[in-house]
Amino acid sequence: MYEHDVIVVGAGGAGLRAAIAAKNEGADVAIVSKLHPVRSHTGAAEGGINAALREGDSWEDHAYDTMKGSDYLGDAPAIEALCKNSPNEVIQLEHWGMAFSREEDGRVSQRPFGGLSFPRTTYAGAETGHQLLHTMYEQLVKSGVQVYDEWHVLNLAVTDEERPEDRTCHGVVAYDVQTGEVSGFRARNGVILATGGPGQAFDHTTNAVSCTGDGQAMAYRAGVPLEDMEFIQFHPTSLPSTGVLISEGVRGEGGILYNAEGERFMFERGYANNDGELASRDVVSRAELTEVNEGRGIDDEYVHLDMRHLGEERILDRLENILHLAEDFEGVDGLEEPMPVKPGQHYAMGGIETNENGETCVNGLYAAGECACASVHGANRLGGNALPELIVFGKRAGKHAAGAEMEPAKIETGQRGEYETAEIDSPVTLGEPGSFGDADAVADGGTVAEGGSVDETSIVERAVEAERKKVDELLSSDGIHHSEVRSDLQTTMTRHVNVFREEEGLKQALRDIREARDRYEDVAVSDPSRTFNTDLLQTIETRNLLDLAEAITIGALAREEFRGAHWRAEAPERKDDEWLKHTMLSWNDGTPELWYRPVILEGEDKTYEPKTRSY
Amino acid sequence: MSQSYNRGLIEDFGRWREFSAGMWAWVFHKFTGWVLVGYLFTHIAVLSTALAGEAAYTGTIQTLEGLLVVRILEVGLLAVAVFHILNGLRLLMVDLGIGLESQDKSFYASLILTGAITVASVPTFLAGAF
Amino acid sequence: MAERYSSFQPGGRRWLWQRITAAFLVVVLAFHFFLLHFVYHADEVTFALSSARMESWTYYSLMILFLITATFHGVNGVYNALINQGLTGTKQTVVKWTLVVASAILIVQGVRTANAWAGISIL
Amino acid sequence: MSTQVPKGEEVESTTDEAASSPGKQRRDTAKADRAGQQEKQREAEERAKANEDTVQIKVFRYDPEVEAKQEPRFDEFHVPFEKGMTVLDSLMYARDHYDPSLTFRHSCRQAICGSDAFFINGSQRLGCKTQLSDLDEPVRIEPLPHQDVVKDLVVDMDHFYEQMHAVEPYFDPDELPDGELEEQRQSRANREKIKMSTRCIWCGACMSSCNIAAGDNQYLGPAAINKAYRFAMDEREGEARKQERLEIIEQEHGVWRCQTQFSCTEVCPKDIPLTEHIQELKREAVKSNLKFW
Ligand SMILES: Cc1cc2nc3c(=O)[nH]c(=O)nc-3n(C[C@H](O)[C@H](O)[C@H](O)COP(=O)(O)OP(=O)(O)OC[C@H]3O[C@@H](n4cnc5c(N)ncnc54)[C@H](O)[C@@H]3O)c2cc1C
Ligand code: HEM
Ligand code: SF4
Ligand code: F3S
Ligand code: FES
Repeated sequence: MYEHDVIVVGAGGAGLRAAIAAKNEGADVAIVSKLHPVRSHTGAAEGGINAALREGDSWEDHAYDTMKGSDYLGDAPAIEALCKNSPNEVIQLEHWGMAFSREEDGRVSQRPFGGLSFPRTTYAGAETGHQLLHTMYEQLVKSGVQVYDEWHVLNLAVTDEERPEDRTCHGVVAYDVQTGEVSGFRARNGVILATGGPGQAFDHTTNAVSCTGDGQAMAYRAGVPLEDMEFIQFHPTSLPSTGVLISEGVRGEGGILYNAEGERFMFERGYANNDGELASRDVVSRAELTEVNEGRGIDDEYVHLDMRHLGEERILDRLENILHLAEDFEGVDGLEEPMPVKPGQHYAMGGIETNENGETCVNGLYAAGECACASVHGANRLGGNALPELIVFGKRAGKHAAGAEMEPAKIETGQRGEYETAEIDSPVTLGEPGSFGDADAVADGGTVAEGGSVDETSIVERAVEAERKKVDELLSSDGIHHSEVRSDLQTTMTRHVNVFREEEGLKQALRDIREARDRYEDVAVSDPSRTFNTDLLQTIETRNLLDLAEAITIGALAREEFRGAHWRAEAPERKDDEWLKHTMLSWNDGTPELWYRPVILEGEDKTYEPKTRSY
Repeated sequence: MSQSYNRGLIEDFGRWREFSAGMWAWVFHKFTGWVLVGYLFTHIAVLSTALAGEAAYTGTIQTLEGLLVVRILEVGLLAVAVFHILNGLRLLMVDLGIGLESQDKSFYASLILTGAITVASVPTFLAGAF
Repeated sequence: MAERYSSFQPGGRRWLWQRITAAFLVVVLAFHFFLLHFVYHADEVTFALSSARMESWTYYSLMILFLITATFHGVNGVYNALINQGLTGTKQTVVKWTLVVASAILIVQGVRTANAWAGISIL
Repeated sequence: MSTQVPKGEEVESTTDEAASSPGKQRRDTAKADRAGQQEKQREAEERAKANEDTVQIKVFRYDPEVEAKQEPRFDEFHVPFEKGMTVLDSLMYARDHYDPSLTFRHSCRQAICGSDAFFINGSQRLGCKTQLSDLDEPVRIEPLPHQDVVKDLVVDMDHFYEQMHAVEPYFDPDELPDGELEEQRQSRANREKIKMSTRCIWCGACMSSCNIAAGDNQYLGPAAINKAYRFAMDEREGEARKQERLEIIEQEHGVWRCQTQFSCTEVCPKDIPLTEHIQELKREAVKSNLKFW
């Protein structure tokens, strides 16, 4: 058993920032991550980091833009915390040496981005995430935080009081990928989840293979509610074979989308008569899919993004990177042919419910980054708002966990304060009704001990035992390979819970997920090795994806309106009277329980009035 | 990280065949360098027969130079020296940061030049050996 | 892990000298080859001829310098190559001193030969 | 340095302890499974004969812990080919359809996480960035040379990380601006100068391709030197720090070991001019030393 004050799970932008912050508060911090820190998916971010740095701009404007972008589903205290702290955090990165792009006068460059009223996106070429991740890892090395890399966290060690709000998290259980050892990590002060998004629930995503939402699934099963899971951002231009992102910059420079019939469909089919290709992400994604669904897609799968008319010189000057991406990942020469593109899952707005200090409703359990939902993005994330979220909320969670004096949070977590419960209209039984392994919640990865009656170390030990058993079971049983389950799950998610959602499709998805869950009962790991058993780990990740896919679908089915990234055929309009509330999902002994919490639109000194979202 | 470690198949399989220009240049430079030091030592050894007197020296040299093998070896030595010089110049340029992008071309150029110079000097070297 | 913060920087100096000697050797070696194979032919070498050249002080000093630089360059090159192959610790020290001794012998022997030609009889 | 054999034994002991009873059963299952896989493979091979659109890959296999894999070998897989398919795609296909125990690191699939540098057809490349259509068949995929193999295509990266950490790879300015919201100024030219060096994704391809690094375990290696370059050349750090940085890289096993083989520069998937950076640091070091002469 390892022991530290603060255990940070995950080493992307959020995890690194949290660890550094906790260390600066004097805590003994360790990072446990299934990948070496520099392999985290934060490195893939291209565009930039929003921060109101210059005269003429203000955090209030940034907050306004963010609230509007969120389609009024963001919580004002979280949004204001983000926008107020972002400038300091960005300058902190600069002081840590991050290689930002520069102006003539040597100051950090900023550029305009979709949905922003001021060019406030700081960036480092088209590799902002890479620079951010590496800069922070370097500072982590400097600060001497202990890193357990290639340790896959399997579960949390949480007490099992009746109400999640009374539970406490005492650590995590992790699997050493290189040796197959299962060990406990006790956290004296707190555990911070920073495990990134659940993109792999979809078969076509810009996210990494490692983005399996493990932290969300673990927290969910430990009783922490998942918030607004139905809000998934789909990016309209990703390469069909790999999902690699083709930046919005191509359309910004004048790239044109064509269907199989050679029509410039954004205009000719009337999807966006004013903005055409430059309409917002969700609009373009829906247009592309409509074309494909109506038989005008190329190979029944994608459309063409053509930039040849821009001329070689301009392309080389501004979009050189895109040429490499198309060449390396699709085998297409963007100077000679149009590039194939289709919508791809890109970002999860929802996640583990937290307040603006990163706390969840379980004591000692924090979450930050894409896996968390303090609710800054609401129904739709603006480009360039995820990276500031990592550093702002990563730092806050780290400080809080290390015991720093902080302003109490305004956002409430768990079933406290104002909330309403609801029924789920599902065609099948949801969740894991006492099926996986033993029938009790222990084996199911929920909670482990009678509240308070045992000491903290044995709570962690019990969790370790439970995980050891699970691993052994997976290794020794005989059955099907998880990849079959995973690919079926991904297929159904992309087919039914994509940019277009309609009741019947969502219900079909729930049926398919039920079936996938039932088949998962029979999975086994065929690689018998304890050394670097990726088969085992992916099998475990698939379980997490099942839980999250189900949560996303339940949310999508419940929310009968069109808001931000979520669109419903039955109700293609925003319904503020009914739906200015967060979708919350709690795992109640294996059964998902749906409830709602009102959105907080009251900011520090103003209230954000919902307006039509038009640009 | 690997000297004591034998991966059988991997370490020797297909490695040298895939060497790039810079690697070959390194291999050749190393080889020629070692030949040259070797020669330097023998050379001085041979020359120091002069310490044993005039006749001994002239005798040794003329016997040696009279042998065809020695003449051919001398052509080899020239090739080795020329390559080492030319590639050495290439390396000096590299050290100064000049022409790094065309390092492969300059390597090929040294090879070709070495060949040309060697061939051109064969008559002179072999003169009187037959 | 490589050792850090050595205030002693032999690597750097030897590296630089390897370059300087190389630059010098280009000229002298080319001259040497040219003189002894193209101006005079190999089959014509005699003690007398060598002697005649050595008696010129400039030629004599050039050759001594040639000998010293070539020895340094060659032996240092060999030493480097061995370090590159991972030679460390005692072995490294042994090799280093062996090479130093060999170089010393080489130079001494070379100078004695030159002296013999030049008619100097110190050694 | 290390060899894989003792490591393998270590692992064995944990296994026995943790899972002794299911062990045998497991192995039997694995056997049965393997038969099934062979079936699938045979089918694929037949398909290969009938249909042009498959690619044959030969993958290095080794697992210290599994009896059948203790002796390194190559396995062949026939993978259906699609336009745009990369080496990584073919590996994932082989794993998901034929042999789940096929092990390799990968994550981003877009050449940014640096997990999947392999030795592909005799050269260090990122699996995800290498198009199958650019390679001769059969495509031979091996773990990075000069690093210990953990299992199949997974190598031990610890030594690489150690070397990276040895150059004090973090920004450490002599002084910072007073204002909390005030940034340090950096000229565009200076950012341009360090830009390429900041692109390193820690894939280890360069180190694996360098003969010197293979021979001299203490050699910092091209990636670490490049990291040092990234900071030494950053004008925001100041002169005092730069001197310290030069001292680190000019130790015996620092820059001087580089013999300008250029193979690091050639294999770097991020096109970083590594040799150029190393050479520049050598000159910087000489210059700063000359000051004291
Ligand atoms: C292609 C792309 C481009 C983007 N561009 C931008 C942009 O321009 N601007 C912007 O603001 N945002 C952008 N985003 C979004 C943003 O990059 C991500 O939301 C953000 O990087 C997520 O960071 P994170 O720290 O939460 O998670 P990640 O960086 O994904 O890190 C997750 C970490 O958790 C670890 N982990 C996961 N599971 C486990 C486990 N079970 N046990 C142990 N460790 C675990 C992983 O090892 C990893 O270290 C982009 C996203 C993508 C995919
Ligand atoms: C004539 C001009 C010469 C030039 C321009 C030259 C150039 C060089 C250079 C630049 C190196 C360094 C390579 C490196 O460290 O990367 C080198 C190495 C070497 N040189 Fe020379 N050299 C010359 C003559 C000689 C002579 C006459 C000898 C023999 C005495 C010699 C023997 C060596 C040896 C042994 C090495 C080391 C090779 C290795 O890496 O193993 N060189 N030379
Ligand atoms: S320098 Fe290039 S090859 Fe080396 S680790 Fe970095 S990215 Fe990989
Ligand atoms: S391959 Fe090695 S020798 Fe130098 S130029 Fe690169 S570090
Ligand atoms: S998978 Fe990330 S670099 Fe290839």
